[in-house]
Amino acid sequence: MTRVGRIVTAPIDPARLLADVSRPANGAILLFLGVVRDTNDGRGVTGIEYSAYEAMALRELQAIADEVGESLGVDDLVIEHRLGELGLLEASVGIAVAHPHRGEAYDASRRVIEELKRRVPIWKREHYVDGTRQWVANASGSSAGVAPGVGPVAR
Amino acid sequence: MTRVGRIVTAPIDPARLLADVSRPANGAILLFLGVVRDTNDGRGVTGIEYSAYEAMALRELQAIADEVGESLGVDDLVIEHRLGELGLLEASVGIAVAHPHRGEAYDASRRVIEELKRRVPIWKREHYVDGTRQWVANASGSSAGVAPGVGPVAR
Amino acid sequence: MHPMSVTVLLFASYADALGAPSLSVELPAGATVADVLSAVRRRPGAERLPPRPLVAVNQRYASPASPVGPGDEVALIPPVAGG
Amino acid sequence: MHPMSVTVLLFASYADALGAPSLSVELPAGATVADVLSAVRRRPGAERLPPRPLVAVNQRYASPASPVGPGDEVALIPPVAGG
Repeated sequence: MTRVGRIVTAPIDPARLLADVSRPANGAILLFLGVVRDTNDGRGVTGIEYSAYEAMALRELQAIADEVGESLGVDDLVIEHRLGELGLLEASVGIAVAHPHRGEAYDASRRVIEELKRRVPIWKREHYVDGTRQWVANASGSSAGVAPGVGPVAR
Repeated sequence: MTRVGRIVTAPIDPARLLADVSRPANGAILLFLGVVRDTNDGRGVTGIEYSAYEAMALRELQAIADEVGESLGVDDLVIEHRLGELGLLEASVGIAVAHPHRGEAYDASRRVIEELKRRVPIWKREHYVDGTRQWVANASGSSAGVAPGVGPVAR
Repeated sequence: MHPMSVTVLLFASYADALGAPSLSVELPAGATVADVLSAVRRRPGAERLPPRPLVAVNQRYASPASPVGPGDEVALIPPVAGG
Repeated sequence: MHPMSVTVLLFASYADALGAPSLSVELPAGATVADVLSAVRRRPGAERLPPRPLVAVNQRYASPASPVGPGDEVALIPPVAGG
Protein backbone atom coordinates (compact mmCIF):
# COMPACT_ATOMS: atom_id res chain seq x y z
CA MET A 1 0.00 0.00 0.00
CA THR A 2 1.40 3.34 -1.11
CA ARG A 3 -0.75 6.41 -0.71
CA VAL A 4 1.43 9.45 -0.67
CA GLY A 5 1.60 13.13 -1.59
CA ARG A 6 4.90 14.89 -2.24
CA ILE A 7 6.14 18.42 -2.90
CA VAL A 8 9.35 18.46 -4.93
CA THR A 9 11.65 20.93 -6.60
CA ALA A 10 13.54 18.47 -8.83
CA PRO A 11 11.98 17.44 -12.15
CA ILE A 12 9.20 14.89 -11.88
CA ASP A 13 10.42 11.46 -12.98
CA PRO A 14 7.65 9.42 -14.65
CA ALA A 15 9.56 6.15 -14.30
CA ARG A 16 9.89 6.70 -10.58
CA LEU A 17 6.16 7.36 -10.17
CA LEU A 18 5.29 4.26 -12.18
CA ALA A 19 7.65 2.17 -10.07
CA ASP A 20 6.12 3.59 -6.88
CA VAL A 21 2.69 2.13 -7.66
CA SER A 22 3.74 -1.04 -9.48
CA ARG A 23 2.79 -4.24 -7.66
CA PRO A 24 2.00 -7.75 -8.97
CA ALA A 25 -1.64 -7.38 -7.93
CA ASN A 26 -2.19 -4.37 -10.19
CA GLY A 27 -3.30 -4.87 -13.79
CA ALA A 28 -3.72 -1.20 -14.66
CA ILE A 29 -1.42 1.76 -14.12
CA LEU A 30 -2.38 5.30 -15.02
CA LEU A 31 0.02 8.23 -15.05
CA PHE A 32 -1.24 11.78 -15.41
CA LEU A 33 1.21 14.60 -16.09
CA GLY A 34 0.24 18.26 -16.00
CA VAL A 35 2.67 20.07 -18.26
CA VAL A 36 3.56 23.71 -18.87
CA ARG A 37 2.13 24.58 -22.25
CA ASP A 38 2.90 27.42 -24.59
CA THR A 39 -0.47 29.17 -24.53
CA ASN A 40 -3.05 30.17 -21.94
CA ASP A 41 -6.13 32.26 -22.58
CA GLY A 42 -4.67 33.14 -25.95
CA ARG A 43 -1.39 34.51 -24.57
CA GLY A 44 2.02 33.09 -25.40
CA VAL A 45 3.58 31.52 -22.29
CA THR A 46 7.33 31.03 -21.81
CA GLY A 47 7.28 29.45 -18.37
CA ILE A 48 5.47 29.16 -15.05
CA GLU A 49 6.66 29.84 -11.53
CA TYR A 50 5.01 27.66 -8.90
CA SER A 51 4.95 28.47 -5.20
CA ALA A 52 3.03 27.04 -2.27
CA TYR A 53 2.10 27.18 1.36
CA GLU A 54 4.26 24.11 1.57
CA ALA A 55 3.24 22.54 4.87
CA MET A 56 -0.45 22.89 4.10
CA ALA A 57 -0.04 21.84 0.46
CA LEU A 58 1.69 18.66 1.56
CA ARG A 59 -1.04 18.00 4.11
CA GLU A 60 -3.75 18.49 1.48
CA LEU A 61 -1.98 16.28 -1.07
CA GLN A 62 -1.71 13.54 1.51
CA ALA A 63 -5.36 14.01 2.49
CA ILE A 64 -6.44 13.73 -1.16
CA ALA A 65 -4.38 10.55 -1.63
CA ASP A 66 -5.99 9.07 1.47
CA GLU A 67 -9.55 10.20 0.73
CA VAL A 68 -9.62 9.16 -2.92
CA GLY A 69 -7.78 5.94 -2.19
CA GLU A 70 -10.17 5.07 0.60
CA SER A 71 -13.36 5.92 -1.26
CA LEU A 72 -12.42 4.00 -4.42
CA GLY A 73 -10.47 1.17 -2.82
CA VAL A 74 -7.25 2.22 -4.51
CA ASP A 75 -4.17 1.23 -2.51
CA ASP A 76 -1.45 2.57 -4.79
CA LEU A 77 -1.63 6.28 -5.46
CA VAL A 78 1.20 8.80 -5.59
CA ILE A 79 0.76 12.54 -6.13
CA GLU A 80 3.79 14.69 -6.78
CA HIS A 81 3.71 18.47 -7.31
CA ARG A 82 6.75 20.45 -8.31
CA LEU A 83 7.57 24.01 -7.21
CA GLY A 84 9.91 26.60 -8.72
CA GLU A 85 10.50 27.89 -12.22
CA LEU A 86 9.32 25.51 -14.92
CA GLY A 87 9.90 25.82 -18.64
CA LEU A 88 7.67 24.63 -21.47
CA LEU A 89 7.10 20.86 -21.59
CA GLU A 90 8.10 20.44 -17.94
CA ALA A 91 5.64 18.64 -15.67
CA SER A 92 4.25 20.54 -12.70
CA VAL A 93 2.25 17.61 -11.38
CA GLY A 94 2.42 13.84 -11.71
CA ILE A 95 -0.25 11.44 -10.49
CA ALA A 96 0.34 7.69 -10.63
CA VAL A 97 -2.45 5.29 -9.76
CA ALA A 98 -2.47 1.52 -9.95
CA HIS A 99 -5.25 -0.98 -9.28
CA PRO A 100 -6.12 -4.54 -10.23
CA HIS A 101 -8.70 -3.10 -12.68
CA ARG A 102 -8.63 -0.09 -14.99
CA GLY A 103 -11.99 1.46 -14.07
CA GLU A 104 -10.89 2.36 -10.57
CA ALA A 105 -7.54 3.63 -11.83
CA TYR A 106 -9.17 6.07 -14.24
CA ASP A 107 -11.72 7.25 -11.69
CA ALA A 108 -9.13 7.78 -8.98
CA SER A 109 -6.70 9.62 -11.24
CA ARG A 110 -9.38 12.02 -12.44
CA ARG A 111 -10.71 12.64 -8.97
CA VAL A 112 -7.25 13.39 -7.61
CA ILE A 113 -6.45 16.04 -10.21
CA GLU A 114 -9.83 17.73 -9.77
CA GLU A 115 -9.44 17.85 -5.99
CA LEU A 116 -5.86 19.03 -6.29
CA LYS A 117 -6.87 21.93 -8.52
CA ARG A 118 -9.69 22.85 -6.19
CA ARG A 119 -8.04 22.93 -2.80
CA VAL A 120 -4.27 22.51 -2.62
CA PRO A 121 -2.63 25.84 -1.73
CA ILE A 122 -0.27 26.13 -4.68
CA TRP A 123 -0.03 29.20 -6.91
CA LYS A 124 1.38 29.92 -10.28
CA ARG A 125 2.67 33.00 -12.00
CA GLU A 126 2.79 32.73 -15.75
CA HIS A 127 5.57 34.39 -17.72
CA TYR A 128 4.53 35.64 -21.14
CA VAL A 129 6.39 36.17 -24.40
CA ASP A 130 5.96 39.94 -23.99
CA GLY A 131 8.00 39.83 -20.77
CA THR A 132 5.07 40.35 -18.38
CA ARG A 133 4.03 38.03 -15.53
CA GLN A 134 0.70 37.33 -13.95
CA TRP A 135 -0.74 35.29 -11.10
CA VAL A 136 -3.32 32.92 -12.52
CA ALA A 137 -6.03 30.91 -10.75
CA ASN A 138 -7.57 27.57 -11.67
CA ALA A 139 -11.36 27.57 -11.36
CA SER A 140 -12.95 29.56 -14.16
CA GLY A 141 -9.66 30.59 -15.68
CA SER A 142 -10.18 34.13 -14.46
CA SER A 143 -7.25 36.15 -13.22
CA ALA A 144 -6.15 35.54 -9.66
CA GLY A 145 -4.33 38.83 -9.48
CA VAL A 146 -5.25 41.53 -7.05
CA ALA A 147 -5.84 44.32 -9.52
CA PRO A 148 -9.16 46.18 -9.20
CA GLY A 149 -12.04 44.10 -10.51
CA VAL A 150 -10.69 40.77 -9.39
CA GLY A 151 -13.43 38.17 -9.05
CA PRO A 152 -14.66 36.52 -5.88
CA VAL A 153 -12.65 33.71 -4.37
CA ALA A 154 -13.58 30.41 -5.91
CA ARG A 155 -14.37 28.57 -2.72
CA MET B 1 0.08 15.43 -34.99
CA THR B 2 0.86 11.85 -34.00
CA ARG B 3 -1.88 9.29 -34.20
CA VAL B 4 -0.37 5.87 -34.40
CA GLY B 5 -0.87 2.24 -33.47
CA ARG B 6 2.04 -0.17 -33.09
CA ILE B 7 2.59 -3.86 -32.50
CA VAL B 8 5.89 -4.57 -30.75
CA THR B 9 7.77 -7.49 -29.27
CA ALA B 10 10.29 -5.49 -27.21
CA PRO B 11 9.25 -4.19 -23.78
CA ILE B 12 7.03 -1.12 -23.83
CA ASP B 13 9.02 1.98 -22.88
CA PRO B 14 6.87 4.51 -20.98
CA ALA B 15 9.37 7.33 -21.53
CA ARG B 16 9.28 6.75 -25.26
CA LEU B 17 5.47 6.87 -25.34
CA LEU B 18 5.40 10.07 -23.29
CA ALA B 19 7.95 11.66 -25.61
CA ASP B 20 5.92 10.62 -28.65
CA VAL B 21 2.93 12.72 -27.60
CA SER B 22 4.74 15.59 -25.89
CA ARG B 23 4.30 18.95 -27.65
CA PRO B 24 4.35 22.52 -26.31
CA ALA B 25 0.64 22.91 -27.04
CA ASN B 26 -0.30 20.05 -24.71
CA GLY B 27 -0.97 20.72 -21.03
CA ALA B 28 -2.06 17.21 -20.10
CA ILE B 29 -0.47 13.85 -20.81
CA LEU B 30 -2.04 10.56 -19.80
CA LEU B 31 -0.30 7.21 -19.95
CA PHE B 32 -2.20 3.98 -19.45
CA LEU B 33 -0.34 0.73 -18.95
CA GLY B 34 -2.03 -2.64 -18.95
CA VAL B 35 0.16 -4.93 -16.89
CA VAL B 36 0.34 -8.69 -16.32
CA ARG B 37 -0.95 -9.29 -12.82
CA ASP B 38 -0.57 -12.23 -10.53
CA THR B 39 -4.22 -13.25 -10.29
CA ASN B 40 -7.15 -13.66 -12.66
CA ASP B 41 -10.53 -15.08 -11.72
CA GLY B 42 -9.00 -16.30 -8.49
CA ARG B 43 -6.22 -18.28 -10.16
CA GLY B 44 -2.52 -17.58 -9.62
CA VAL B 45 -0.96 -16.35 -12.85
CA THR B 46 2.76 -16.63 -13.66
CA GLY B 47 2.75 -15.03 -17.10
CA ILE B 48 0.76 -14.36 -20.26
CA GLU B 49 1.50 -15.23 -23.84
CA TYR B 50 0.09 -12.72 -26.36
CA SER B 51 -0.42 -13.48 -30.03
CA ALA B 52 -2.26 -11.64 -32.80
CA TYR B 53 -3.51 -11.57 -36.32
CA GLU B 54 -0.81 -9.02 -36.74
CA ALA B 55 -1.75 -7.24 -39.94
CA MET B 56 -5.36 -6.82 -38.87
CA ALA B 57 -4.44 -5.92 -35.29
CA LEU B 58 -2.18 -3.16 -36.57
CA ARG B 59 -4.92 -1.92 -38.86
CA GLU B 60 -7.45 -1.90 -36.00
CA LEU B 61 -5.07 -0.12 -33.63
CA GLN B 62 -4.46 2.55 -36.25
CA ALA B 63 -8.21 2.82 -36.91
CA ILE B 64 -8.89 3.28 -33.19
CA ALA B 65 -6.21 5.97 -32.92
CA ASP B 66 -7.72 7.79 -35.88
CA GLU B 67 -11.36 7.39 -34.84
CA VAL B 68 -10.91 8.38 -31.20
CA GLY B 69 -8.52 11.19 -32.11
CA GLU B 70 -10.91 12.55 -34.70
CA SER B 71 -14.04 12.33 -32.57
CA LEU B 72 -12.47 14.00 -29.51
CA GLY B 73 -10.13 16.38 -31.29
CA VAL B 74 -7.06 14.66 -29.87
CA ASP B 75 -4.02 15.03 -32.14
CA ASP B 76 -1.44 13.14 -30.09
CA LEU B 77 -2.30 9.54 -29.39
CA VAL B 78 -0.06 6.51 -29.47
CA ILE B 79 -1.19 2.92 -28.85
CA GLU B 80 1.38 0.20 -28.46
CA HIS B 81 0.58 -3.48 -27.90
CA ARG B 82 3.22 -6.04 -27.15
CA LEU B 83 3.21 -9.68 -28.28
CA GLY B 84 5.09 -12.68 -26.97
CA GLU B 85 5.70 -14.12 -23.52
CA LEU B 86 5.26 -11.58 -20.73
CA GLY B 87 6.07 -12.03 -17.07
CA LEU B 88 4.37 -10.45 -14.06
CA LEU B 89 4.59 -6.64 -13.94
CA GLU B 90 5.35 -6.39 -17.65
CA ALA B 91 3.13 -4.11 -19.73
CA SER B 92 1.14 -5.67 -22.56
CA VAL B 93 -0.33 -2.38 -23.72
CA GLY B 94 0.64 1.27 -23.45
CA ILE B 95 -1.59 4.18 -24.45
CA ALA B 96 -0.24 7.72 -24.39
CA VAL B 97 -2.56 10.65 -25.05
CA ALA B 98 -1.79 14.35 -24.89
CA HIS B 99 -4.05 17.36 -25.33
CA PRO B 100 -4.10 21.01 -24.34
CA HIS B 101 -6.70 20.10 -21.66
CA ARG B 102 -7.04 17.12 -19.34
CA GLY B 103 -10.71 16.29 -19.95
CA GLU B 104 -10.12 15.21 -23.53
CA ALA B 105 -7.00 13.29 -22.56
CA TYR B 106 -8.88 11.19 -19.99
CA ASP B 107 -11.83 10.59 -22.30
CA ALA B 108 -9.64 9.57 -25.23
CA SER B 109 -7.46 7.25 -23.16
CA ARG B 110 -10.45 5.45 -21.73
CA ARG B 111 -12.17 5.14 -25.06
CA VAL B 112 -9.06 3.70 -26.70
CA ILE B 113 -8.60 0.93 -24.16
CA GLU B 114 -12.29 -0.03 -24.29
CA GLU B 115 -12.24 -0.19 -28.09
CA LEU B 116 -8.97 -2.08 -28.09
CA LYS B 117 -10.35 -4.72 -25.76
CA ARG B 118 -13.49 -5.02 -27.84
CA ARG B 119 -12.17 -5.41 -31.34
CA VAL B 120 -8.42 -5.75 -31.85
CA PRO B 121 -7.57 -9.35 -32.85
CA ILE B 122 -5.09 -10.13 -30.12
CA TRP B 123 -5.28 -13.21 -27.91
CA LYS B 124 -3.78 -14.22 -24.65
CA ARG B 125 -3.00 -17.52 -23.03
CA GLU B 126 -2.52 -17.33 -19.30
CA HIS B 127 0.02 -19.53 -17.57
CA TYR B 128 -0.96 -20.58 -14.07
CA VAL B 129 0.98 -21.50 -10.97
CA ASP B 130 -0.22 -25.11 -11.30
CA GLY B 131 1.52 -25.38 -14.68
CA THR B 132 -1.64 -25.28 -16.82
CA ARG B 133 -2.43 -22.77 -19.57
CA GLN B 134 -5.67 -21.37 -20.88
CA TRP B 135 -6.88 -19.06 -23.61
CA VAL B 136 -8.79 -16.21 -21.99
CA ALA B 137 -11.16 -13.69 -23.57
CA ASN B 138 -11.92 -10.13 -22.55
CA ALA B 139 -15.62 -9.36 -22.56
CA SER B 140 -17.38 -11.07 -19.68
CA GLY B 141 -14.30 -12.80 -18.44
CA SER B 142 -15.67 -16.12 -19.67
CA SER B 143 -13.33 -18.70 -21.08
CA ALA B 144 -12.29 -18.25 -24.68
CA GLY B 145 -11.22 -21.82 -24.94
CA VAL B 146 -12.84 -24.27 -27.29
CA ALA B 147 -13.77 -26.92 -24.77
CA PRO B 148 -17.39 -28.09 -24.82
CA GLY B 149 -19.68 -25.52 -23.31
CA VAL B 150 -17.78 -22.52 -24.57
CA GLY B 151 -19.94 -19.41 -24.63
CA PRO B 152 -21.11 -17.46 -27.64
CA VAL B 153 -18.76 -15.06 -29.36
CA ALA B 154 -18.81 -11.65 -27.70
CA ARG B 155 -19.49 -9.58 -30.77
CA MET C 1 -17.76 -19.33 -62.96
CA HIS C 2 -15.36 -21.90 -61.54
CA PRO C 3 -15.12 -23.24 -58.01
CA MET C 4 -12.28 -21.68 -56.09
CA SER C 5 -9.89 -22.50 -53.31
CA VAL C 6 -9.65 -20.04 -50.41
CA THR C 7 -7.16 -20.05 -47.55
CA VAL C 8 -8.68 -19.51 -44.09
CA LEU C 9 -6.41 -18.22 -41.32
CA LEU C 10 -6.87 -19.62 -37.82
CA PHE C 11 -5.57 -18.19 -34.55
CA ALA C 12 -5.23 -18.98 -30.88
CA SER C 13 -7.89 -21.41 -29.61
CA TYR C 14 -9.29 -21.94 -33.13
CA ALA C 15 -5.89 -22.95 -34.44
CA ASP C 16 -5.62 -25.37 -31.53
CA ALA C 17 -9.09 -26.77 -32.24
CA LEU C 18 -8.43 -27.44 -35.92
CA GLY C 19 -4.81 -28.39 -35.40
CA ALA C 20 -3.38 -25.89 -37.89
CA PRO C 21 -2.79 -22.14 -38.33
CA SER C 22 -4.64 -22.16 -41.66
CA LEU C 23 -6.60 -24.42 -43.97
CA SER C 24 -7.76 -24.39 -47.55
CA VAL C 25 -11.45 -24.76 -48.44
CA GLU C 26 -13.19 -25.28 -51.78
CA LEU C 27 -16.00 -22.84 -52.47
CA PRO C 28 -18.48 -22.37 -55.31
CA ALA C 29 -18.27 -19.17 -57.35
CA GLY C 30 -20.30 -16.39 -55.67
CA ALA C 31 -19.57 -17.80 -52.24
CA THR C 32 -20.13 -15.89 -48.99
CA VAL C 33 -18.69 -15.92 -45.48
CA ALA C 34 -21.49 -18.32 -44.53
CA ASP C 35 -20.22 -20.75 -47.17
CA VAL C 36 -16.71 -20.50 -45.73
CA LEU C 37 -18.05 -21.37 -42.30
CA SER C 38 -19.98 -24.35 -43.69
CA ALA C 39 -16.84 -25.65 -45.35
CA VAL C 40 -14.79 -25.18 -42.19
CA ARG C 41 -17.43 -27.04 -40.17
CA ARG C 42 -16.78 -30.21 -42.14
CA ARG C 43 -13.20 -30.35 -40.82
CA PRO C 44 -12.22 -32.49 -37.85
CA GLY C 45 -12.07 -30.42 -34.68
CA ALA C 46 -14.56 -27.86 -35.99
CA GLU C 47 -17.16 -29.12 -33.54
CA ARG C 48 -15.11 -27.27 -30.92
CA LEU C 49 -15.79 -23.87 -32.54
CA PRO C 50 -18.63 -21.71 -31.23
CA PRO C 51 -21.87 -21.61 -33.24
CA ARG C 52 -21.12 -18.33 -35.02
CA PRO C 53 -17.43 -17.45 -34.99
CA LEU C 54 -16.40 -13.99 -36.14
CA VAL C 55 -14.89 -13.80 -39.59
CA ALA C 56 -12.68 -11.16 -41.16
CA VAL C 57 -12.27 -10.72 -44.89
CA ASN C 58 -9.23 -8.76 -45.99
CA GLN C 59 -8.58 -7.79 -42.37
CA ARG C 60 -12.03 -6.34 -41.73
CA TYR C 61 -14.85 -7.89 -39.75
CA ALA C 62 -17.39 -9.35 -42.17
CA SER C 63 -21.00 -10.53 -41.91
CA PRO C 64 -22.19 -14.00 -43.00
CA ALA C 65 -23.59 -12.50 -46.22
CA SER C 66 -20.32 -10.84 -47.24
CA PRO C 67 -18.97 -12.16 -50.55
CA VAL C 68 -15.70 -14.06 -50.67
CA GLY C 69 -13.68 -14.15 -53.87
CA PRO C 70 -10.43 -15.69 -55.02
CA GLY C 71 -7.44 -13.92 -53.48
CA ASP C 72 -9.40 -12.67 -50.45
CA GLU C 73 -7.69 -13.03 -47.08
CA VAL C 74 -10.20 -14.83 -44.86
CA ALA C 75 -9.69 -15.33 -41.13
CA LEU C 76 -11.67 -16.78 -38.25
CA ILE C 77 -11.38 -14.50 -35.23
CA PRO C 78 -11.63 -16.04 -31.73
CA PRO C 79 -12.97 -13.86 -28.89
CA VAL C 80 -10.35 -11.15 -28.57
CA ALA C 81 -8.24 -10.62 -25.47
CA GLY C 82 -6.00 -7.64 -26.13
CA GLY C 83 -5.14 -5.08 -23.50
CA MET D 1 -7.90 37.60 28.97
CA HIS D 2 -5.17 39.66 27.30
CA PRO D 3 -5.01 40.90 23.75
CA MET D 4 -2.73 38.77 21.64
CA SER D 5 -0.46 39.12 18.67
CA VAL D 6 -0.97 36.67 15.79
CA THR D 7 1.20 36.18 12.70
CA VAL D 8 -0.67 35.97 9.42
CA LEU D 9 1.04 34.25 6.49
CA LEU D 10 0.57 35.72 3.03
CA PHE D 11 1.28 34.09 -0.32
CA ALA D 12 1.46 34.81 -4.03
CA SER D 13 -0.73 37.74 -5.08
CA TYR D 14 -1.70 38.52 -1.47
CA ALA D 15 1.94 38.83 -0.45
CA ASP D 16 2.43 41.15 -3.41
CA ALA D 17 -0.60 43.23 -2.42
CA LEU D 18 0.49 43.74 1.17
CA GLY D 19 4.18 43.93 0.34
CA ALA D 20 5.27 41.17 2.73
CA PRO D 21 5.11 37.39 3.17
CA SER D 22 3.59 37.76 6.64
CA LEU D 23 2.32 40.37 9.06
CA SER D 24 1.51 40.55 12.71
CA VAL D 25 -1.92 41.65 13.91
CA GLU D 26 -3.24 42.51 17.40
CA LEU D 27 -6.43 40.69 18.35
CA PRO D 28 -8.70 40.69 21.39
CA ALA D 29 -8.97 37.52 23.43
CA GLY D 30 -11.65 35.22 21.96
CA ALA D 31 -10.95 36.47 18.46
CA THR D 32 -12.16 34.74 15.29
CA VAL D 33 -11.05 34.49 11.69
CA ALA D 34 -13.37 37.43 10.94
CA ASP D 35 -11.40 39.52 13.44
CA VAL D 36 -8.16 38.57 11.71
CA LEU D 37 -9.58 39.72 8.40
CA SER D 38 -10.75 43.03 9.91
CA ALA D 39 -7.27 43.65 11.27
CA VAL D 40 -5.63 42.77 7.96
CA ARG D 41 -8.01 45.12 6.16
CA ARG D 42 -6.57 48.11 8.02
CA ARG D 43 -3.15 47.53 6.42
CA PRO D 44 -2.02 49.45 3.35
CA GLY D 45 -2.56 47.38 0.18
CA ALA D 46 -5.40 45.37 1.73
CA GLU D 47 -7.88 47.15 -0.53
CA ARG D 48 -6.48 44.93 -3.28
CA LEU D 49 -7.70 41.74 -1.55
CA PRO D 50 -11.03 40.21 -2.58
CA PRO D 51 -14.05 40.78 -0.31
CA ARG D 52 -13.82 37.41 1.43
CA PRO D 53 -10.42 35.80 1.12
CA LEU D 54 -10.03 32.19 2.23
CA VAL D 55 -8.28 31.68 5.54
CA ALA D 56 -6.52 28.62 6.93
CA VAL D 57 -5.90 28.10 10.64
CA ASN D 58 -3.25 25.55 11.50
CA GLN D 59 -3.12 24.47 7.86
CA ARG D 60 -6.84 23.76 7.55
CA TYR D 61 -9.44 25.86 5.77
CA ALA D 62 -11.42 27.82 8.38
CA SER D 63 -14.72 29.71 8.40
CA PRO D 64 -15.08 33.35 9.55
CA ALA D 65 -16.48 32.17 12.90
CA SER D 66 -13.54 29.85 13.66
CA PRO D 67 -11.67 30.84 16.83
CA VAL D 68 -8.08 32.05 16.64
CA GLY D 69 -5.80 31.73 19.64
CA PRO D 70 -2.22 32.55 20.49
CA GLY D 71 0.20 30.23 18.72
CA ASP D 72 -2.22 29.39 15.92
CA GLU D 73 -0.77 29.41 12.41
CA VAL D 74 -3.05 31.69 10.38
CA ALA D 75 -2.77 32.10 6.61
CA LEU D 76 -4.65 33.95 3.90
CA ILE D 77 -5.10 31.66 0.89
CA PRO D 78 -5.31 33.23 -2.58
CA PRO D 79 -7.31 31.38 -5.26
CA VAL D 80 -5.33 28.21 -5.79
CA ALA D 81 -3.64 27.29 -9.04
CA GLY D 82 -1.99 23.92 -8.55
CA GLY D 83 -1.90 21.25 -11.24
